[in-house]
Amino acid sequence: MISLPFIAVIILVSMALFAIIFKRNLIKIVMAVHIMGSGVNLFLISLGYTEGGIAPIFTNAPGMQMVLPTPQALVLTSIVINIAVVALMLSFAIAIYARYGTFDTTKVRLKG
Amino acid sequence: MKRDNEASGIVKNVACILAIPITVFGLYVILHGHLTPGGGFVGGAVMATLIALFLVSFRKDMIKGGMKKSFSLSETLGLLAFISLAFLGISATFFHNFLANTDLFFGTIVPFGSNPGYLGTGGTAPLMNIAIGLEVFSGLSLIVLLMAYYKPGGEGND
Amino acid sequence: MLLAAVLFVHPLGKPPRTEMDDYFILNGQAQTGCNNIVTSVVFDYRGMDTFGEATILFAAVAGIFMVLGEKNEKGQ
Amino acid sequence: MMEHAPALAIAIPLFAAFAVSLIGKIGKRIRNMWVILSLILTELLVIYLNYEILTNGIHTYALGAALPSLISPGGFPVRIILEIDAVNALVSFIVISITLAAVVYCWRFMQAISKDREHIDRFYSLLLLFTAGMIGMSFTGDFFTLFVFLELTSVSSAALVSFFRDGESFEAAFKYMIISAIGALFLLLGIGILYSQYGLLNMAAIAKEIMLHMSFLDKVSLSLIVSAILLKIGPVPLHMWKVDIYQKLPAPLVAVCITSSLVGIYVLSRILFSVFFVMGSLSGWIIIILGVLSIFVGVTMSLLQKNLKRMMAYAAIAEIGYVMLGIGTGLAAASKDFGFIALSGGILHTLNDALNMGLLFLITGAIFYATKKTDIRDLGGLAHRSASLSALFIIGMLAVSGLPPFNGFVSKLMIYESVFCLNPLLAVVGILGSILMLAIFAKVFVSVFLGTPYRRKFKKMPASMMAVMWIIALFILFLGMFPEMAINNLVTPAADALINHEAYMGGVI
Repeated sequence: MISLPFIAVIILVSMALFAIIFKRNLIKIVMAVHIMGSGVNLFLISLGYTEGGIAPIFTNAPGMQMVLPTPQALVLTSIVINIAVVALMLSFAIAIYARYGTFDTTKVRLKG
Repeated sequence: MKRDNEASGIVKNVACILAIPITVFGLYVILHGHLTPGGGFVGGAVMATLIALFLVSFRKDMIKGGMKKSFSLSETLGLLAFISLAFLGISATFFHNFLANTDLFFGTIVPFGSNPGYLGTGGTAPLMNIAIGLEVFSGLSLIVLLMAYYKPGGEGND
Repeated sequence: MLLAAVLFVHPLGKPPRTEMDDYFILNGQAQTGCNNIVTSVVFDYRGMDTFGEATILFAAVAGIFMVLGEKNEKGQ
Repeated sequence: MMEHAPALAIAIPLFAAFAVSLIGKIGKRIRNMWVILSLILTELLVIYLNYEILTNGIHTYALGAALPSLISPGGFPVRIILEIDAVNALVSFIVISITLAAVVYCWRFMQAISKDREHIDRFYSLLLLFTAGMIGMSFTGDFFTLFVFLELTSVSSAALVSFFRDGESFEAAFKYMIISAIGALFLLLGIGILYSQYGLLNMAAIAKEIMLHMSFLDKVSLSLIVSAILLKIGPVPLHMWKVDIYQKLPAPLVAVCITSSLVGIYVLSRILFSVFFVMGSLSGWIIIILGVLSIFVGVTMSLLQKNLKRMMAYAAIAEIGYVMLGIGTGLAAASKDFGFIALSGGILHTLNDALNMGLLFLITGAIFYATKKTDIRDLGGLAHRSASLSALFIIGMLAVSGLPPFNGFVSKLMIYESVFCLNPLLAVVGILGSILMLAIFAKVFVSVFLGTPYRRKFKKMPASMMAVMWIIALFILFLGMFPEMAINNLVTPAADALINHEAYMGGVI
């Protein structure tokens, strides 16, 4: 059975890439970056899953197989990095909106 | 008494009532970071929702500049606490967990395997959790505050 | 097209090489004293990542201050 | 105490960055002193590291282990390991010295820009975070920490771009942020694929695994990671955002931003040489083509520019093209001897290029400080007002276009020699590029410095800014006059540190 989460990852990341390239509204681009971030995080998490494992916490844990801890640590960090990036880009978008009064990238003079 | 975009009385009261469970839950998640799932980040984010809630309900009288000063101060304090914890471990290496398993402040020995989880076991981990929780809490609330009170200023000084 | 390769990574439940993670699970508790192995990895084994990430949050907040902060020219 | 040097070199700028906003409340002078003090301390640490590397080889440091050298308890590296050999010692030395020069330069430069104390507080803390990110990026031996520090550099540089708070700088910062965010996410995807294969995150340990058998998935993750880092360095097809960034950043910061591209090139060569052990194959040629493209486009585009900073930006892209050309040939022809010369030429050129472009951007900053204008048309005849500025510009101009008495010549010559053996056409493009570069700067020199004396407001340059520029100019002259000193005890060990793959892995396992 092709593992389902990986298909979800492909859909998420390709959708986000499409939105970043073709969409004109600034806010949509910021949302697309966020979606891509969560897609990549989903990929990282689904790497660490072992069949029927439980969370690697020993506080009165039943003695079963444990899921891998390292991807969870990586994802915890990369989620907060995504928050920081998206918050910064949103504030840029707000400032651009205040300056130009529009979110549309064509009117905002994005010089090459 | 009620201006147009002012939240109604009910929202304000509910916000006040909700404040207590949010902070208690946030603190719980931060303090028990090394026992139960969640840690500094999650707890800090939970408590930041409190600020967002207050922002929505008490819109106008939140504009005191002091709020931002105190938060930016607490943010740097949280980070300084975190880096000093890392520095303290310098005896061995930069990030060494010097408190673990040494029966000091947080260091009781942990028996292997599943155990009911004693609070004072994590070594530097609980202290780092608290520092990170403080930093994330004040950082996120600062972001929300800044975005809420942005008055587009004049032309930048080029 | 690169993304398609993600499919061939490995079947969901059976990661091929897990020595590092087994190391964490086996003596995570002994070395760091935390029951929650994920926290021990985040704070003790890979502390620099969390440290770097806390500074990223600090940098983002400082950046937003620069972008959205109001201009007080009195320079107190 | 000194064996903690690598970790301290990252921790001190970070610690200083957090404390800047507190100390700023006390007073401006103390805050500036604090920033400069912390950078000098880091510089000493990095110099000590360079010295130690030259004496006793690779220095590894496990973060958080009981003792610094306890690297792989279970037979494989578990913690984050900082691995420093000749190459990243040299790169971090360039980063720190250019940042120190920029900060000393900024002392007076900032007072002219904006009075808002808090705004400048944040400027300094972000600058310190930017430096710490770059040093961290060059020191780590671990993929995920590389991702974290890469992200830190892009977040702090995007925030710094929006220093001037006018519409265009937000735009440039927004574009820059999108590109670095996408690049970092691709890097994360590549790391995920590698982790799924080997369950390890440490570069050297993965290198050992890949040595045995290079599977299809490794090629996929290689392409993902290389494309992510190329996005960050910005050769020609991807260089749009760089030009806007250089135009919008305050002048001294552009010199620091150039070093961030150089660190990116170091990371690229580290991955290609030491981790994926890709010798003499397709990837070498990709870098060469990108390098040649960026030389050609960079030089031609900068001929057309009117704005002083945009012109310098295109020249900077051309310079980075040279470095990529050198390292690309080093990669493509690693087995043959001239591959080694090309590689050391490329590395020496990173040093020279950082100095030359740094000097030239500081000069544009000085012009901006004096006249508040960056457009060439309405500048003119500055030579009358400040002879030293024009003398500095001449030195910078000759050094960048690689004329004999200056350091540019040495590294470009090495690159030409070796590239010529590989494929004569490339060398021709290289030489053509540097001739055109001379033409650009001559045009700038005539229009900006000569001509009718400049009458409008011309604020006298403070001594500190001039002193910094003169120090860099002397350093360029020194490197030009006695290149062997720099070459045989800085560059050649760096080049062979990249080449011999086993030494890098030996450090860990």
